[in-house]
Amino acid sequence: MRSNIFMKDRVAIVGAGLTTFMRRALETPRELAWEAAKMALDSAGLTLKDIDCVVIGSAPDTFDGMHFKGEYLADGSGAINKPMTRVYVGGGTGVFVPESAYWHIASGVCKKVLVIAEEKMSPAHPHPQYVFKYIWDPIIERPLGPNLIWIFAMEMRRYMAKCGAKKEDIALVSVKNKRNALDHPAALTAANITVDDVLKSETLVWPVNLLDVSPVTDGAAALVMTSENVAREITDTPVWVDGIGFTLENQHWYNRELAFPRYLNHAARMAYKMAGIERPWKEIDVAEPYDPFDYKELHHIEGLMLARPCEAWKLVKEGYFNRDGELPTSPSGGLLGVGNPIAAAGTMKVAELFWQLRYEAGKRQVKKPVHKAVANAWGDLMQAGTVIVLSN
Amino acid sequence: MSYDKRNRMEDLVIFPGEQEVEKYVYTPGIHGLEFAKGLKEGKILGMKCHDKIYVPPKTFCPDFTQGELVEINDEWILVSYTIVYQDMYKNNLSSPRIVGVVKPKNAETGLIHLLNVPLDKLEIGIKLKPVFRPTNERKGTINDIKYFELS
Amino acid sequence: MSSKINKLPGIKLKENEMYSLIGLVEDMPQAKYDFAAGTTISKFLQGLKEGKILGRKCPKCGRIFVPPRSYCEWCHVATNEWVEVPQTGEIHTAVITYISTKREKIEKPEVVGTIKLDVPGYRDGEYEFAGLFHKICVDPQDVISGKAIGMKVKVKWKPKEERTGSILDIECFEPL
Amino acid sequence: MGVLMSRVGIVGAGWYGFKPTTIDISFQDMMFESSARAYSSAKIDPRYDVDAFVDCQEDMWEGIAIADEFAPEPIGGALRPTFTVAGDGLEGIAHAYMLIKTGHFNVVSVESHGKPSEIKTLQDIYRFALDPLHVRPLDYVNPLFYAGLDAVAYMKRTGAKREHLAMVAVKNKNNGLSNERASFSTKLDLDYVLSSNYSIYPMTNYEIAPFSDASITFVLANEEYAKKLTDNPVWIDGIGYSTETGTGATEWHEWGKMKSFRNAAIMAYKLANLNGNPQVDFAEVEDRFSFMELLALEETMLVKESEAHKMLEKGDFNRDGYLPINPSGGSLSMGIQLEATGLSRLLEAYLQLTGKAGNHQLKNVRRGLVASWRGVPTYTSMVALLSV
Repeated sequence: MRSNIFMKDRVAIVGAGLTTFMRRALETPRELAWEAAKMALDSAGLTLKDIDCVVIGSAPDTFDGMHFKGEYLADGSGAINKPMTRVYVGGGTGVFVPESAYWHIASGVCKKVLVIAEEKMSPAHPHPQYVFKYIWDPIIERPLGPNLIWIFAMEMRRYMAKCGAKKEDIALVSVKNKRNALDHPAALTAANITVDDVLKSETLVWPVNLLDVSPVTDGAAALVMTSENVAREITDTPVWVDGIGFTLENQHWYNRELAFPRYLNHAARMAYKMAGIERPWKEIDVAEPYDPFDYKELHHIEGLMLARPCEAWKLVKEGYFNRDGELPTSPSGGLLGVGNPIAAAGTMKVAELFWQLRYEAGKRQVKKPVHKAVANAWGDLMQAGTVIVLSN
Repeated sequence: MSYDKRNRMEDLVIFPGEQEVEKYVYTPGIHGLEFAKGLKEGKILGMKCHDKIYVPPKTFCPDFTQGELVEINDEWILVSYTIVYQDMYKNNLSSPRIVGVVKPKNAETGLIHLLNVPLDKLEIGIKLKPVFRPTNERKGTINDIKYFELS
Repeated sequence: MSSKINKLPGIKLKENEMYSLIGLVEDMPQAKYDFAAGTTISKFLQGLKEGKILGRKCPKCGRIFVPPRSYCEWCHVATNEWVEVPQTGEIHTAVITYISTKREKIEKPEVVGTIKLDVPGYRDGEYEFAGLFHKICVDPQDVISGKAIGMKVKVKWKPKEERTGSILDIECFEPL
Repeated sequence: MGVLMSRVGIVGAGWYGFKPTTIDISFQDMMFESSARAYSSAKIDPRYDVDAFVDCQEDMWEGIAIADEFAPEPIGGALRPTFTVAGDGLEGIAHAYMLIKTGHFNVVSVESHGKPSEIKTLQDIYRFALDPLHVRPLDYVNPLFYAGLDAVAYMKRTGAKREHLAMVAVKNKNNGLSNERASFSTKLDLDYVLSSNYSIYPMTNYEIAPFSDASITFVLANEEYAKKLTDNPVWIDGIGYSTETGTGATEWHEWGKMKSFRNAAIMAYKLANLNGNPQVDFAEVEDRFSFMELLALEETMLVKESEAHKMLEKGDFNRDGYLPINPSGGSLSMGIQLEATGLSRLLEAYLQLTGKAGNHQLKNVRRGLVASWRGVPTYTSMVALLSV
């Protein structure tokens, strides 16, 4: 990869939309996509006629129970008679969809792109977690009867062992995010809880308790992205995409050190390089690290180089990542507080940064002035790192 | 791999697998719920978008505005048809299925459904009517309509 | 949004409300597969049946991969040599599971984790290593106290007559 | 000026398989085989020279809930910028095209594979793609009925007869006899087709493409690198893809037409600065159902509306005709490789344009068109315009 010195047209986000995050929605998946898309278009002051390309993101087809899920969502995503594509990097998809929209626009092929992320996890019975059995290698791993939470617990245990963090230190992230989510209108699991509540909740796979984990969720999120010229016409406050980064690690996750997310670090370096950021820990004002589990936010803060390896858990204790702290993380409430409709959750994070950078986040607006922001998502078997850097 | 592939069948393992859950539960959606209620009552609902009518109602119009529900009382026209003689594994079906696209005369779109029409009468443009199952057998799904037949 | 909008679209349902919806469709199409293991994994499974753990060596970087691959993911060249590797190693990470695949409570908690095998070809402290993901027969208390992390373990095989050429031919890893 | 104006070229291709079954090799190994051949033909080392890797696959075809996990290792993309497009390989080519056009990426590889022989319940997997509320519950048995509905409406609209559909099968099955990738080619007379039973009216089994296993990899580069890497790059003058409607609203489809082909073609021609018929020397177009070849030719504006069957009758689409169509034998001869099907057509076009098509090489071809559909029950199509 090289920096493109010829690039004249920047890429902007000009609108965002979100459905409520729910345990069970009446809406079909395509209706959820439509609701979010409609809101995003309205917020940008555009209609569907203005859109020339559509990028869809959604995680496993086995949640919604639809083969060809991208094709299924097409009409709800406004893709009728338009170029439509679905990109897919597991849980990392949510942040990856706007990244893909970036190259649709930066290449000059499209001018106005509708970005849709949707997930309906409730159709799968008896429990959506059952679906995760099929993400494992069918020959070497599936016969052991794994549950998705195993792999997270293993990573968390390794992080604890290597970095000296305790369960109660990590639980602080869950407390912070669920509290932040109280101000979010889409939130599913917002609450005022204590570290003790986390430690006393049901132990699923030690060291992971129920309140360490984000919930099963139905929901959708959408963005409208345009080229610089179009953005200048539409709005006075576009949010710019300064850099994108994405990496896929090898599939053999058990052949790797689990304490540090190398997959994310490589993606972050790619995005920072494109954005011209040399010292992310100083230059980034607000971040939305991916937090399906509480330790995962710490892990990702370190991968994004917003804290030194093994130091994020110490900074949480000091309130460094609170909304009024030095470097607010997950001011939205994150996946732990707002909910985790896999792909839609990542796009929700990008939408949150969009609102933060326009000072439109209302009660959720962070205290400090904001100029540069970063969001990331993770996916697959500890493999996919997707990073987007935004500025106002 | 590459240069040392094996060709003795006993050296090669085939490992069975699946990607199933116990079941999927699909909610009918916003307009879908009303459509389902209508079917149970022996009615077919459509959606009016500006001046055009779409069947079945799909909550939003192609231009993303929200449609309005209307009851369809038109006669139905056959838009296209086919006859399925075999399954995908090329086994002959004991009874071939006639599948058609049927739309109300004044609507833009219509339903995909089974037809009960003699083969020699089968032609694009013929007039059809829905045949509902008896009230006590209706569940609010597309199968509440048994098939379409000549009107 | 966001300061302007407080109500977002979306109609929530409770579980019983969902099941009583008119027009609800329940369905499960069959999704069954026959995965071809290919030469490399077939031979690995055959090795397990014989009580051996087989690795495959990259001619370019010298890493020995367990489980074996046909190609080196770091050099993109075909691996060229079968190596029987030691059946000992250390626990990289371990956890205690109280739930099954379907998220039901299980009676007796199990310990699972990843094992870094004593395989040559890797630098000390390298990010990558050869190893397996499996069950571990240690006291759950050792997982909580941290004693288990880094503990030396060896393979505990199933009795020979019960082995079928599967990853389950290894019963678990047990302390050395 | 610089990179944005730079063309995008194909600098290498590799394939493996094209057999009805491949039980000797896992899908990952098959991916490695095809990518190793592609990188070798482009004379590059993927670990150093490729800036991004695109993989095209769908979970339900693979039997793995996040098949993306298995993408990076076999194609050389581990710990590198790699991602999956849940779509046909040609959509992956479109992504690569756009990545290169941003100026940030010099060399991008695209892999797609299909291993339908591993799917025990293919009919059910197809059924799984249908709208669960309004279509899936019906007792139609074979989800390919969608193609029958379009075929009947197409014939009514254009006046094409059943014999014309059979002629497509005869041409393509015979063309395949000189193509090493055409496992399903056969010497075929029109009578054999006309005298066999319908499978899905109005088509017999000769006219419905079977399935085969394959992996195909392409290496794309910007103009500067393409010229450095090879003496005979194939330029992608334009690429387009379009979706007519969602599988949750197939009722909105216009029966007997394929607007997605038309819109994809318009997009591709626009990127190539062309308006209307691109005047190609040959084309590899969709033919998984025989009528689709005629429909695709009309919708991509290569021939006039309702003219395709007349030209076919005159022999215009034969290998020695005025506009050779599917010289490879198409999907009717090579089979459907699930998401790799679009790339199987692109591969043939690439080989023809570089003069490497062997026994079935066409003479003096400088410009070709590829058009492919994602298959039942979707209404998504892709078009690529190539030249040397």
